[in-house]
Amino acid sequence: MNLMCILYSVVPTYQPAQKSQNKVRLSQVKVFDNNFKRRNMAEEYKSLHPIKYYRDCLAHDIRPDGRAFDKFRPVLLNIGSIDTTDGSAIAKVGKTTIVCGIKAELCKPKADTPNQGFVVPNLELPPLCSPKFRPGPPSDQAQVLTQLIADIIENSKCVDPKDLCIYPDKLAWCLFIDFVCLNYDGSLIDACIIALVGALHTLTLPSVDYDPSLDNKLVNLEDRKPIPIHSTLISTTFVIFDDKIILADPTVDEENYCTGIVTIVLKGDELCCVHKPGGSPITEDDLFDCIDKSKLRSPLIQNLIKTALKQK
Amino acid sequence: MALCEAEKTFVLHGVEENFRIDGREREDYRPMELETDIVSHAFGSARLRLANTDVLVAVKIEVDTPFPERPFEGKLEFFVDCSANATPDFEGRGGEGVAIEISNTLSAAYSSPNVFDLKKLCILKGKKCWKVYVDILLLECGGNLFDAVSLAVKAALWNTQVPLVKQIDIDGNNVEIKVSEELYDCRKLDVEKAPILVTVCKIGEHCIVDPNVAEEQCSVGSVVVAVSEDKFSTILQTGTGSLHMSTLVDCLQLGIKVAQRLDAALWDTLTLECYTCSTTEDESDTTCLDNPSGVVGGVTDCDKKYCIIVRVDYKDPRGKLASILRSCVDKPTYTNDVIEDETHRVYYRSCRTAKCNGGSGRSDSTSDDNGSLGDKSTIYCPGIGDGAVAVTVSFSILLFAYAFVRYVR
Amino acid sequence: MSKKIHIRLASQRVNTSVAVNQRYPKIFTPGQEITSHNEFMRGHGTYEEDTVLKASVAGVREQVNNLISVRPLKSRYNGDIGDVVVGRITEVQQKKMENSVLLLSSVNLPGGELRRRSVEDEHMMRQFLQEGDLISAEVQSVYSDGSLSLHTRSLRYGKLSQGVLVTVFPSLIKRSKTHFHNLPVGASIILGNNGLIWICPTINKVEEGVGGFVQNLEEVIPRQERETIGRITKLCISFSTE
Amino acid sequence: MKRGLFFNIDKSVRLQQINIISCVTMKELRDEPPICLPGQRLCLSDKIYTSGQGTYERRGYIYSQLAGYVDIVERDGVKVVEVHTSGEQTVVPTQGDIVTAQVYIITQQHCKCFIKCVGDAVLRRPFRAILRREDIRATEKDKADIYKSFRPGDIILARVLPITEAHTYQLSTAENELGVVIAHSEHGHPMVPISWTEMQCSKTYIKECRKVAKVVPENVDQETLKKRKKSE
Amino acid sequence: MPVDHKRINGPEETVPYSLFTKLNTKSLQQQFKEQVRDEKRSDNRLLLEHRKIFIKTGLVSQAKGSAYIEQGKTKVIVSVFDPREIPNRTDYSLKGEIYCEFKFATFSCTKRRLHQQDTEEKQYSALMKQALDSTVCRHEFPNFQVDIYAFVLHNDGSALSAAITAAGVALAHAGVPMYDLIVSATLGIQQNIKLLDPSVTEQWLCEMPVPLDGKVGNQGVIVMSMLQSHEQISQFYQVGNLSLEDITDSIKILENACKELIPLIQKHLVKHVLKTMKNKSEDK
Repeated sequence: MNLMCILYSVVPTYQPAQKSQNKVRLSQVKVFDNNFKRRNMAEEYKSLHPIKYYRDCLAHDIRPDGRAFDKFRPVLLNIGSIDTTDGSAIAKVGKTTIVCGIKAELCKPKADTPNQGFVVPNLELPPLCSPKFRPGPPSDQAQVLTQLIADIIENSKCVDPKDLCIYPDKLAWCLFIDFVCLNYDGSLIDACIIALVGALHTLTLPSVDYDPSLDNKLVNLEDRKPIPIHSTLISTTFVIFDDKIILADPTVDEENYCTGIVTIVLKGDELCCVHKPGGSPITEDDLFDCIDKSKLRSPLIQNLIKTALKQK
Repeated sequence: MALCEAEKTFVLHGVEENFRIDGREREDYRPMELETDIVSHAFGSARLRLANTDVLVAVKIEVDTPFPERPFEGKLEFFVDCSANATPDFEGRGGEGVAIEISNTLSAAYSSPNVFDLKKLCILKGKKCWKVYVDILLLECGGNLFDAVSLAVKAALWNTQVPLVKQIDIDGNNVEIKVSEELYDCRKLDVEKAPILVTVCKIGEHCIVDPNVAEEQCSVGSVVVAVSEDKFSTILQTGTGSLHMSTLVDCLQLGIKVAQRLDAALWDTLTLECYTCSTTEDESDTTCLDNPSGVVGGVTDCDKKYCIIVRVDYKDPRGKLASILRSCVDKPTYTNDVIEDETHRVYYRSCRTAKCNGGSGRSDSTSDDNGSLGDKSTIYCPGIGDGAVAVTVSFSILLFAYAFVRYVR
Repeated sequence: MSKKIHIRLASQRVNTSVAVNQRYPKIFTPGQEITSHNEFMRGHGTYEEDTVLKASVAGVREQVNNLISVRPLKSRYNGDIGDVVVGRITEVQQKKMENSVLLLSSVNLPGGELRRRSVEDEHMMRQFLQEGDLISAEVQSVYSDGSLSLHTRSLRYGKLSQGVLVTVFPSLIKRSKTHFHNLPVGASIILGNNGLIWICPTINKVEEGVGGFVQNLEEVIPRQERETIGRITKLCISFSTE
Repeated sequence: MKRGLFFNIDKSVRLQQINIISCVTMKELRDEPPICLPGQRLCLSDKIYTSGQGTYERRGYIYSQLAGYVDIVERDGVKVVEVHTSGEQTVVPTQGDIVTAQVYIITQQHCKCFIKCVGDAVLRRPFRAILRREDIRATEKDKADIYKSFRPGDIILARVLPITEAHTYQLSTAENELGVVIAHSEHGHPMVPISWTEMQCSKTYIKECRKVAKVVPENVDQETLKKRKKSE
Repeated sequence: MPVDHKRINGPEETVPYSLFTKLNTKSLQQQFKEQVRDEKRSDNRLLLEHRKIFIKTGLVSQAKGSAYIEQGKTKVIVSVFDPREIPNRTDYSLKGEIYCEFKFATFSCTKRRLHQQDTEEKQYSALMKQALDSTVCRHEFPNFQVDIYAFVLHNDGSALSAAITAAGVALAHAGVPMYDLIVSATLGIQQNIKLLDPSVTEQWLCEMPVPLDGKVGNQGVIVMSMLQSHEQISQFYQVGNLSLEDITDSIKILENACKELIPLIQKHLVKHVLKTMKNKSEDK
């Protein structure tokens, strides 16, 4: 299956209303400084005074990429295109691209949880995806996000480690869920969670005949079964700009210049996780407003996942 | 060290002239010096000096489990350590790139089973195998690292003694191995086909081999070839330049030709030519005693360390030959000795140079001449031995000596 | 013959000593007693312990009247005013060019201002000299930390053109009246006091080739001269390591 | 620099049959600029055509370095063949370029800046640069004072001096058209220039000292600046 | 091995399940025969036929230039960034540097790979650098380095070639001055059978001697990168056991393969240029 053909030629299943005339020409942004009337002035202005540039834009009730404050970017999902994995998906939220690949290996369960397998998620932010990352060990951001995803998976119980046990105390599956960011343009968690759900739905594991007396394992590659998935997670990110304006589904620049960030993860209709790592405070009303907005978005994403699965 | 444009031009014109700055022709190597078996606690070792390039290789062997996907094979691993003493560039992590490049190239060169058969290192399928660690220490860099390292590695592997396995105990999943305790109960690794690396360096329009540091800087690009017998086991382009297709083929041709010469030279040095024959008093043919070079098939390329003579004479009649044996061994019973019993006198003679066991055996003339071993002061004048250059040396000395003041008067 | 590759065993090494006579001077090692007479004065390379004069470096004893000093066999180059040095540029800076006199121990001796005339000159510096270029120069002054200030004001000094550089121990070069020699065998040699020896084709006096900052890259040096240069290079190496 | 240009390419290339893909004429250029790709042979290099920006010369021909379009500029009777990228160009500041920089640290002797734009090209990654006290003004250099010329946060136009050290660029504002273009007063309000040494806050009307750039009329841009420098 | 505290680690010892499948009793010869039968390969290609290539630029909007390549099932993404200061370097260098990093995704191969670069990936990075060093006009950005990152999402053979080709396109997309376009191709050799652009199984089978018709002979894999209009080879890497004739033949085959790839790359880049020019004129 040609992965990018799907990513690019098929009309995305979920596309928020957005017309091209909505797009702000950079040159329309009003610039106060007379000295700056050169060809690339808007771009230069953006590079020199990014925060002011944003304020000027937002004062006109529009975001630099032409979206209204509460509009989401189009989401694309492609599943099962990497056949060296046991389950894989590629999710795009606007330009943010996340590849999720799941590889299953066999291992011995931990002594204190003999009937549980392992789920090992890791998010990789390679230097490829953005100029702000350097080669070497994972950045702080990657570590924080990895832990957040691990917590979300564990708390939501979308995969039950008990389902991954083959023979108590002897043999279990270990799912290595690796996320790789290919393009970092904000709302990373949203894209990760969509990719995760997509990949989990395509995940199949071969059946294993285990003989505990001899410690013999025999894997039947032909007999592959999906694992039970207990819930569908949807995550939505908002940023708070200048302590008052709330922007949905931020781009990387909006994330950089904002004063606070909130990520809301829903499990169906239930609230699963709210992640707000410091920054400017958010009022209760605003928070509920955000949750409502994510609730509205949730069925659309679920639909997208279903359509993607059907297409496969 | 960066060269200036003028120096580069000088080197370049020299290559075009087929008279390099140290007097060599394009296909000439600088003389080398090899020492084997110099690290006592290693299983095999070698040290090679090529002008100012100095490489020490030690081989260590351990018992290991084979890779699950290759149950029949042992393991071979190369590790290169770039000492900061070798060149100031290696300070800190400066040598890392070079180290990885050399070790990767060696692994690739030794990867084909036609070149080095890892199956011979297997002890028990899927359970036990030998793991050979080849540790390469760069002591000094004087150009042409790849070639020097590959020669030293081959010599060290040739020198390596793999202990013999006496007994294998299998108990369920546990396997225990007993290694022969006898120190000299070993086998050698089969390294006859082990690859030799040759760096062919392109300077201007010509290709040269064995570049020194200055020449390496002038090169637009070079090709490292690993040659085993008449086949390439690895080819790697290095340097920052690109090569035309025909140049690449030229380089390969030159590389394979030189590599075969180099391999032959190394083999000549490693192996020891000894007379091998024997005769007893009952035999009428005394060629072995009087003229060992006359014996048909009486000279062997030994891969042992010593040529020996064991001569047994009667005490009565005094000096009458009972038997004589010319041969080669790794460890002579007596290096140089005369042992007497009631009836016989036995002469043991051993030596380490080619065809040195040709004497009568009575005198000590075959003794090992390694008195200069401890003297490390000899240096190489690159290209010395090339007739054209050496002839007029004495003439220039006179003109020139006044320029120096030697404290050692 | 030349196509043959020579690999020899270390055990077959022969010592080729060119020394004409075998008379060696007495070499003192650090800590060795030189004299116990206390009428002598303590010079460089010596120290006094229990009224006994001992050597602090490995070298030969030198005596001037009552002053005893030990001259080390090998030592770092210590510059003196008026020394001729050959050096390689390691760094070009705005106001000065660092001239590292590369010793075997690879110690960088930052040299001082070579010249400074105008602001334009500063900016053009890189066009005269680049990293890696070889120059010959004279030591102008020595700073207290031992670093040298060089100058190239004479036409004899300047950027070096085609030739070969040989590095020997600085102590092997004797200070003499002239360090520039045109050898009758058809080559020129500059004996830098810092142990760097430059060997090049005969310099034509009329041209004043070395002076200034021009290099002739087009000129092809004929085989004959190359051979001569090759021989001298080897001689230098063999003399220095004997 | 030119000499070492092809040092890394093997010289023994056999001359191929001459095959000039787009022997461009001025006429063609006006309608639709021809597109070219890296390594594409553009035309012969001779007295009429010389290699310009985005191209290189090799064995008597001019080749393109970039994927973009060909532009021929006539300068002093010589037609300079240039290639411009269609997208953003990858540039690093070189000697003589006019750059836009932001001041971030000032000391007695120099101020440190980030170069944000080179000519018209906006950089994604800023480069570090340094502006020394003696390079602020063209005349009376000794009277210049960093504190009276720049403040952190100011946006300045400056010219790149010859590069002498590996990691930092040296800038100069010793021209009338160079100096502060955007500045904010201590209270954070934008300021407007009132003379070549002073700016005034648009809200509080407090005057502050700056080395102000002479306002260039809108239609005079980089090109003229460059030309002027050349004629000097 | 030290524990990686910056990632979430699974249990200490895990094994891929593929080791416990029903024993693969097929001999190498049989496996090879399955791949190549009557001059046809398992995916119906001819021996010297390249797989279909799909290229897309601009996928990584955060990077200066980027290219995504699909060569059969092999999927590689490459991004190029603006020149930046060379870390840990203080001396002046006339030429800029190229920094290449080649990485396989942990899930890109049959066997799971680690997050850290292993020796193979380091070797491939070095080969990529070798290929691109002579392609980029490095004198245009002295004292700076251009970062090039290649990431393999799915490895189905010839990943290094795909990465080098993609890197060439990404560099052109980034507007980095180059002497020429660069393309790369891989050739697998098993005795007298030469396989262009091998899949991962074919590549694996060419890396060891397979007895065919009862004899063992030459085998190897060659990766070659070319600058087309100057007919220069900028990178050449071979492993295995091959004679000089094999290699000269292979060079010719690879040269032709590279020549066939060039129009494809050119077409794509021209399209890209036209598109951006159109966008630009609209903006004005």
